[in-house]
Amino acid sequence: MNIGAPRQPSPETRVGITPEIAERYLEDGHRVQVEHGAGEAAGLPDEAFREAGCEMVGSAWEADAVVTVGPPGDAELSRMTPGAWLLGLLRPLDEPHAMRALAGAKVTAIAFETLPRTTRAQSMDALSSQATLAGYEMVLEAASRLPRIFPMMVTAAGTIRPATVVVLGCGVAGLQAIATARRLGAVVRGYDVRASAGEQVRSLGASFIDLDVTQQDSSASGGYARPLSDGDGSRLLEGLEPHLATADVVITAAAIPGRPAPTLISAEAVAGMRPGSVIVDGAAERGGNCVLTVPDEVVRVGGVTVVGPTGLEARPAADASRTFARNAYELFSYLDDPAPPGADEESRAGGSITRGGDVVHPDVLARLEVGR
Amino acid sequence: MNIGAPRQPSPETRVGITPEIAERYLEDGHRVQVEHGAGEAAGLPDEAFREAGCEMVGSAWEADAVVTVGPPGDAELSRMTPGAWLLGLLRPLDEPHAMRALAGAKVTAIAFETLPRTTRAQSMDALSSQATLAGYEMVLEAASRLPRIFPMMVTAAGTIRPATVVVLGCGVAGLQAIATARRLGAVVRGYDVRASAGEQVRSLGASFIDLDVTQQDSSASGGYARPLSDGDGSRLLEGLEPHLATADVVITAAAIPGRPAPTLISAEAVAGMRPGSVIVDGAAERGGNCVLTVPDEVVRVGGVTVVGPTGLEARPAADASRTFARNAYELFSYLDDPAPPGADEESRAGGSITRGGDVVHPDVLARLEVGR
Amino acid sequence: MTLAIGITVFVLAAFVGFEVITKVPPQLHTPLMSGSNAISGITLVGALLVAGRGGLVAGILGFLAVTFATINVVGGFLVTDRMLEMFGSRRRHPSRRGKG
Amino acid sequence: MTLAIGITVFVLAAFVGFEVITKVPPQLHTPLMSGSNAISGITLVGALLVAGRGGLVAGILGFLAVTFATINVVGGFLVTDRMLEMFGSRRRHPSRRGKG
Amino acid sequence: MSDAASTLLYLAAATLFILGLKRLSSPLTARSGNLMGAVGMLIAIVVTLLRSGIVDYTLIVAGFLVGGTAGTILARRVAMTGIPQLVAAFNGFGGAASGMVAAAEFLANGSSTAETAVTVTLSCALGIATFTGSFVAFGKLQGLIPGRPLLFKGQMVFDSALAAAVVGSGIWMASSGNRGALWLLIALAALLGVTRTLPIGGADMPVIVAFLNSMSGLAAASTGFVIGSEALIISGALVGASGLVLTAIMSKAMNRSLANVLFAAFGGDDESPPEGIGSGPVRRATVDDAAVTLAYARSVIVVPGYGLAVSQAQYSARDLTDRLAARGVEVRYAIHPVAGRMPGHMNVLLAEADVSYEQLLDLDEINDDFPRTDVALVVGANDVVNPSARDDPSSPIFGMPILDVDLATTVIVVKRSLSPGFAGIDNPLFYRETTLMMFSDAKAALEDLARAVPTV
Amino acid sequence: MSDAASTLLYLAAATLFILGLKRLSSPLTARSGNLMGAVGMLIAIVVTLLRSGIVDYTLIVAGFLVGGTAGTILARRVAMTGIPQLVAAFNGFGGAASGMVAAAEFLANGSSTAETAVTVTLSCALGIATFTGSFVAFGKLQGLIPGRPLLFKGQMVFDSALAAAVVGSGIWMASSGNRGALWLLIALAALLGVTRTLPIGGADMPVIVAFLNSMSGLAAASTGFVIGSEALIISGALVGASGLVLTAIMSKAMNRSLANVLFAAFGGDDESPPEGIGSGPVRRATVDDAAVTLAYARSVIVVPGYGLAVSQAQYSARDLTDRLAARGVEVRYAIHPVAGRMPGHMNVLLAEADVSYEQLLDLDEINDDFPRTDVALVVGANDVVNPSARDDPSSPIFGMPILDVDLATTVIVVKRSLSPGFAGIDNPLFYRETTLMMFSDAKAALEDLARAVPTV
Ligand SMILES: NC(=O)c1ccc[n+]([C@@H]2O[C@H](COP(=O)([O-])OP(=O)(O)OC[C@H]3O[C@@H](n4cnc5c(N)ncnc54)[C@H](OP(=O)(O)O)[C@@H]3O)[C@@H](O)[C@H]2O)c1
Ligand SMILES: NC(=O)c1ccc[n+]([C@@H]2O[C@H](COP(=O)([O-])OP(=O)(O)OC[C@H]3O[C@@H](n4cnc5c(N)ncnc54)[C@H](OP(=O)(O)O)[C@@H]3O)[C@@H](O)[C@H]2O)c1
Ligand SMILES: NC(=O)c1ccc[n+]([C@@H]2O[C@H](COP(=O)([O-])OP(=O)(O)OC[C@H]3O[C@@H](n4cnc5c(N)ncnc54)[C@H](O)[C@@H]3O)[C@@H](O)[C@H]2O)c1
Ligand SMILES: NC(=O)c1ccc[n+]([C@@H]2O[C@H](COP(=O)([O-])OP(=O)(O)OC[C@H]3O[C@@H](n4cnc5c(N)ncnc54)[C@H](O)[C@@H]3O)[C@@H](O)[C@H]2O)c1
Repeated sequence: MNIGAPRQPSPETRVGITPEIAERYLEDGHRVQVEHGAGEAAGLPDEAFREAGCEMVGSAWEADAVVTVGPPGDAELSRMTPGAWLLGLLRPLDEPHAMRALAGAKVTAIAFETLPRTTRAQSMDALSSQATLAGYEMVLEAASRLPRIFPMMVTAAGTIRPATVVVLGCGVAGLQAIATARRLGAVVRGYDVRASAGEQVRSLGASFIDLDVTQQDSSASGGYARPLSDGDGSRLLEGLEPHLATADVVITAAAIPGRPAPTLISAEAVAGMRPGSVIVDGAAERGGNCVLTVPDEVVRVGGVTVVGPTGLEARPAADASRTFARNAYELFSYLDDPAPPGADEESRAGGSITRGGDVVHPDVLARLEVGR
Repeated sequence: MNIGAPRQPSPETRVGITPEIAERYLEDGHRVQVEHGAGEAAGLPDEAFREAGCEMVGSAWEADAVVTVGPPGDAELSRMTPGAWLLGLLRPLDEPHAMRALAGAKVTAIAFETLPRTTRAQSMDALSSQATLAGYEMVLEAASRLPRIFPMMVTAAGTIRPATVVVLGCGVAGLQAIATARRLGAVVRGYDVRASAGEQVRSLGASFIDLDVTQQDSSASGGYARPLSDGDGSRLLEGLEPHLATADVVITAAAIPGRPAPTLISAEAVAGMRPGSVIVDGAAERGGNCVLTVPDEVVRVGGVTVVGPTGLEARPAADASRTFARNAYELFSYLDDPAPPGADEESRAGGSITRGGDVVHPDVLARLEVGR
Repeated sequence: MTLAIGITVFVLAAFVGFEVITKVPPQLHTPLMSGSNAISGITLVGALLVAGRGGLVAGILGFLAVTFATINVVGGFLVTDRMLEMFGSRRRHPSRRGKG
Repeated sequence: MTLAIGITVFVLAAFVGFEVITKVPPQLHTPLMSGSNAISGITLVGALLVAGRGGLVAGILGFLAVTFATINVVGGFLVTDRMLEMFGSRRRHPSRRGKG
Repeated sequence: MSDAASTLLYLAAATLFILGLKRLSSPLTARSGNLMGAVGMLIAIVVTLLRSGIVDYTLIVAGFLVGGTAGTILARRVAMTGIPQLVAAFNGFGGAASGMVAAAEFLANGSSTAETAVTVTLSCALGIATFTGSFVAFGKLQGLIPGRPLLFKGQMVFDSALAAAVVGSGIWMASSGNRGALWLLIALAALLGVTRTLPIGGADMPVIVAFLNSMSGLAAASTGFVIGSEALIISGALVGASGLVLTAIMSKAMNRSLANVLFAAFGGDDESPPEGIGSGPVRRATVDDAAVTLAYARSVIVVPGYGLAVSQAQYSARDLTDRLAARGVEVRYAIHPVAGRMPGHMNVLLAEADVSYEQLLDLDEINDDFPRTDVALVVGANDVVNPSARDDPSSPIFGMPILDVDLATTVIVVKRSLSPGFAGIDNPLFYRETTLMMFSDAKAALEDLARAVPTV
Repeated sequence: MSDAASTLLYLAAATLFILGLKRLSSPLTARSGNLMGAVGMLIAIVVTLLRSGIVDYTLIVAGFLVGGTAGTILARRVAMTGIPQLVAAFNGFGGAASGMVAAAEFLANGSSTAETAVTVTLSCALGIATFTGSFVAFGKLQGLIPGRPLLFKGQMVFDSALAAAVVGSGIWMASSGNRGALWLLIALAALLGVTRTLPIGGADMPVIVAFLNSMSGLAAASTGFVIGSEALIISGALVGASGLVLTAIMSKAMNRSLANVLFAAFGGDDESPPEGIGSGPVRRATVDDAAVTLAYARSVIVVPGYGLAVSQAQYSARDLTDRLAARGVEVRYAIHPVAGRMPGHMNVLLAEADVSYEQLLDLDEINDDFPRTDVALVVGANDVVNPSARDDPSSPIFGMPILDVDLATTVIVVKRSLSPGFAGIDNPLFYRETTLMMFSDAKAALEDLARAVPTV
């Protein structure tokens, strides 16, 4: 097959294929077409691709299989070949109507967002690989903004107490944030609504905030959290307040797939926080875990700084591209294999959003119904 | 005495007295006057000072002793009472002519920069306390700019190798940078020209770059390095090149008091570095350790990013103010005590720049001679 | 030798027996058992002394005793040695193996 | 008791002596030395048997032997006990001390 | 040879036995210890032959020839796996010999004194019971008799009665000097040896053989009293006592008390792992077993998993591997891409404990090395070492790459139970022949191992 | 009482001695061990008194009264610091008694056989040399004789000649039965005891007393041969052997060999710390000393310094403190503001080893606690614990705040030598009475301590 990696429009810095991964495609007998400058923002010059054996092209959207990072715009879509595969973070649940457009272009779109997160599918799990990087970057963001340092230091100029970091939502990103903050020497506390999160947080040497708002992990929800009842929601907001009041940094990364992010920090809670403290809201793109968050803006309320940076995972563009490209390669190989090991219908179907001109993913269809 | 803490002009974020330290002055029987909004940038609201017992005033320059961070402008200086003490980072060796102005105003100026760095004087050593913070911030700066992450990670999307960080100049700031980079999981190598630096670098678990350009520590130079001969200088540049070529991050913090920073990275060395790698030059204010550095600007050469941020130590404004204020308090108490323990003439005289209308510090005088 | 002295000797020897073995790595459990079993073949000394004494029955018993005790002694020491030989050869080549 | 048996007994007892002490924490070095010194006062048994035998000189020797050995035995056990008493009391109150 | 000389030479032999036993308990000196024992035995035999009192050399030579040949052949021919039962058999012969010597002495001289009567009874009872008991153990180990505990209702009562009868016949023999009593005694003791051994399970046989070895030592000592030989008294007492110590050590290594081993079948106490979904029997390892296995390995690969994180055992892991490395063992860590609960979980922990990056290898780098590795130490990992992902197409995790720890010579798995991991499925690795399970919290286990490794 | 009964009762006494010695080597059982020894002794004495063969009860009662009273008073009255010399004196009395019993037996019976001649010679020589040697040791410990090695030129030759003369007079006595020979023998032995003890330094006296104790045991055993008493043979051999083991243990604890202790003064080997500017004598601690001191403390404060960083001993430090905490010791870390070579140096390291922040206290928080602390463990710190900064206005670091470790009950300092720290000045802390110096690399020392702590 002919596999294409288009150049992503700014501010996206990642690229769907790296030279290293291109070699794998080539070994498997495919051709790889990369748009000029596609890897530039990730520190991957055209020569590197050329050396690996890729064709450098003006547009890569015409390929049989296109590996993109974000969803294509209308112009790009129009260039695609009907029947071609489109692999990427296509935001199928957030922008279901755009999926209609993909179906219209008769491309077979497969979105990473809707792949089942089974043990078997982990190597294709771009959500995890990117969330990991986002978790790390959230801590750097917080550390740069905090008018204090993270570690404890006993010095001749007095003892500097370690910063206290509270992480809300301990999924993949949250756990990595915990690990990174602890590395920098902060005292870290974590909270998540899932029952198994406590053990996971403690397994990183951090302490867990035990509130009685807890959900048993159910395989029905695929390991994800479910929305809370209103009662639980407000109990949670209240229960967290004292912990936020003693924090220097709050990092949030709570999400429920296909829904707006749960609210965990009220305006009152922010008012109760220490002057100088910082909130980094990792859920800004999906509405934010803090009510005051404005995506990509710095909000100052009292002495508290609230930031909601988006595209955090794209900051370490080289590592992000490397892991994303690897996930895409694994997904492609799986789809390309007539009988992949351990395949079941669920896994094979999970990621497919459109096929043969129709939107086929039930969740996307359900959203389109509602929206109508 | 009446002790004043003026508000510092932007971009300075620090303040010379914190509420915590104000209490100590008050306990010792002094009065403390703080300018409105002096602590704002450091997250210290006026109320906090008021609670501690300070007087909030429109101008604090009239006090008997003024604790400033940076040197005063002419307007401020004109407000000062003749005979009053002025304590701060006054840059006496970098701006000797400004010292003349201080002498003209008949203030008794004591600069942290020229205090002897004896074991006994460590609690007044603001250079150390601020350099520590700068070292930490340099790593955050580098980590945010690097298109990679620092730690090693074995994940389902491939193995991410740890970043390699090279630290040049392992004084107070450099050592702290080493410690911080190691905490974040990087592989760290350090180099310094002083012979005792090797053991110190290794005592932080990092490895030392052994080049045969070494100076025996001599008490004559007060534990500081001396300028290198031209021959040694170019041997050093060459010896470092291969280490820079394999680095993802280079952090420099080499300095020689009262002189321009030594050059450690040539343009060729930068050209030989990996695309995507980052140089954080901590000596930008004094000319930079890298020839390409432009203070406070981001220079991109090939794939390499060179930054020379100034005022790094002021970023964690709260901790910087806290430690600076403590240093200033210790210095003040020492000067205020007719017979401080362990005092000798050297220590008492070391910091004094001007007294009774004259510039008295020999090094400053020497520079003024040269400049004339 | 009086009975009392015999008991004295017995008690002292038992003390030695209790103290002499303290910490044995598991891989030596069987060899140690086998070796000490061979030592308990000391009864051969007794068998040598009684062999041929008394009547026919005692005679047969004596012969059997010598035979059995000899099996115990000879077989015991030999088999112990065989076990330990393997172990020794293992320790004698502690050279690291390359990766290839 | 023949000499040979005596030697047998001696050797076995010596073995026991060698094995019975293995690892002694330093704070017990002195008590252990003192306690075993008291045991070496067993020579008192010999002194009891010879006291009063032979002539005047032997008699005096015997008396002195009883006296000396008794000092060794009585004093030895008592002073050992005194040392160990202190030690015991230390261990009996391992309660933590408050900060105040 | 004078009596004094022979006594001293016997003492020399006994001294060699003592030193030999001491050396036998350390791996480095064991072989020389065995040799010392053999030399001691040679001295004892030669001294005896040179002494006055030997009656019939022909008989002796014949016995030597038959016994020596049989012993040599058996010892040479036996397969390594057959050694435990052979030791049991040898021990049985020794016990029988002691009993027979005492019996022959009794037949030749009668029981002149109460003393002899008691000692003859003891020798015969202990010797013959050892004989039959050892052969039952032999049968069980050889598979001739079923390994499971064999017992009948009321056996406890029956055995007690039998023991009483043995004592009774001894008293009868002593009081009457009746030879019939001797034969009765022997028969009863033989029966008792059988009934006391049958109820003990096959897995416990090594402990029982050690115990019977101690008994045969005591039989020899007792025979020493019968024929007035210090050599027998000393050596017998030595073996009797050291054998008991060894028995205790061995049953402790199985986490059992000796009483528990001897009477377990009656009490119904049995060995099941802590709760879990386990689908088969496992081989359990004690700390000492695992420590020896690790300490004497050439190469060890540590495979950490989520359990290591849960118990925060990273520091203990490093401590253990440092100590192994200090012994010259090549130690590396194999990091599976999805070990733990977040990407890079193991890296964070091991970096915290400052395990050097050179020691950390990912799946691709290390997987080919397992077949050439002596020990894979799996600490709190489960799914990432589950061979069904590789071998069983019906498994829900089929197709996931795994670390092939099962190809290592020995696998030691540290976890608290047989519970499954994240994927919720059973792990066939745990039931393999070459896998040793160490049920324990990871941190506690690694600390114990770190303590034990320098001492083995 | 029959001979058999008395033999068995003596055996019981010996058994109590054995068990007593065993218990004496563990802190928890030591006191009961001593009691068992005393009971054994009582049995032996009563049995002897009840036996036939006692000649003169009056003499015995008189001896009991005098000896018992003296022993009781001495044992009760002695100050704790005087115990070592008292033990030496007691031991001397025991040795003398053995020698005298043998002499009396010789005087009463003559040396009937070669055996008795040999044993009498041994008893007298060992017993009397022990007597005089012990009293020299007593004198040195009590300060009556200078503690330093006292010796004259050619003493080695003189001593050898003396020893030969002792043997010679023994042979003379044996061959002639001459009483004069006995007195000569005694005189020579007495002299030998003195000349062999004087050259040994005061610090080594405890080892010498232990050695003399072993000698007096052998004297008792030898006397046992003279008068044909198994009780003496067993107990004497027991004390002789265990005393030797104890002597070896004690000299090892001083990092010396026994030979080194006995002959050091001749060889000129002496104990100086590794190179450094040391201005006085220090008290050195072995691993065991330090481990016991830590393990039995209630509260320990660890003071890390640059040396800990240099040897990267942070993990070992945490390991040690974990084990101490596991024993119930309260452990904290005191961080001096300028410990190490950069601000926060110790924090970085201890955080790396995950020492919890609660355990880390800064100077202001902890300095008042030192007077209430049992042990301050100073690891590679120097300037920050230098009392001259507080006490000596002429010191270049006078006025710098320090951690007042010198106020703790005991200070253990781990460093490689007496070299100074960053400030380049000597540290009076090292030469204090309550300071134990452990000269070693920090990491090695802490690892050794962590290994030793659980075993004491
Ligand atoms: N890495 C990721 O990003 C990620 C994210 C989500 C899920 N996962 C999944 O997590 C799994 C990871 O595999 P894994 O082998 O690391 O872990 P695992 O399969 O979950 O097994 C962990 C084992 O550790 C044992 N354990 C728990 N606590 C312990 C303790 N204190 N001491 C000793 N053992 C303890 C448990 O057994 P006992 O209870 O018997 O002790 C358990 O079987 C994979 O299935 C992976 O797909 C990974
Ligand atoms: N913290 C800061 O910011 C800073 C910066 C610059 C200077 N300083 C100065 O540094 C000093 C710090 O005091 P400190 O007590 O931490 O250190 P120190 O006074 O420098 O003493 C360190 C001691 O550690 C011992 N040592 C070195 N390597 C060792 C090893 N491998 N194992 C065991 N011991 C080892 C050395 O003695 P041996 O050689 O005998 O082993 C040395 O005496 C102060 O004088 C301070 O003023 C501090
Ligand atoms: N099967 C696999 O191999 C695999 C792979 C990746 C992730 N996972 C698991 O999937 C789960 C979710 O991962 P994710 O990070 O992608 O999830 P996510 O991004 O959807 O959500 C992030 C976190 O927010 C939490 N959250 C939701 N509502 C909350 C509330 N009201 N308060 C507090 N926290 C709330 C969730 O519990 C989740 O932990 C995790 O358990 C993760 O371990 C499994
Ligand atoms: N006495 C004290 O208590 C005390 C307090 C603080 C600092 N110090 C010591 O003072 C020294 C200097 O500290 P600083 O950080 O303020 O120094 P600095 O800022 O003047 O210089 C920073 C570092 O640059 C190094 N350097 C200079 N020229 C170089 C070259 N050509 N190549 C490589 N490196 C070069 C210096 O050696 C120094 O380590 C350090 O040794 C420090 O430990 C002592």
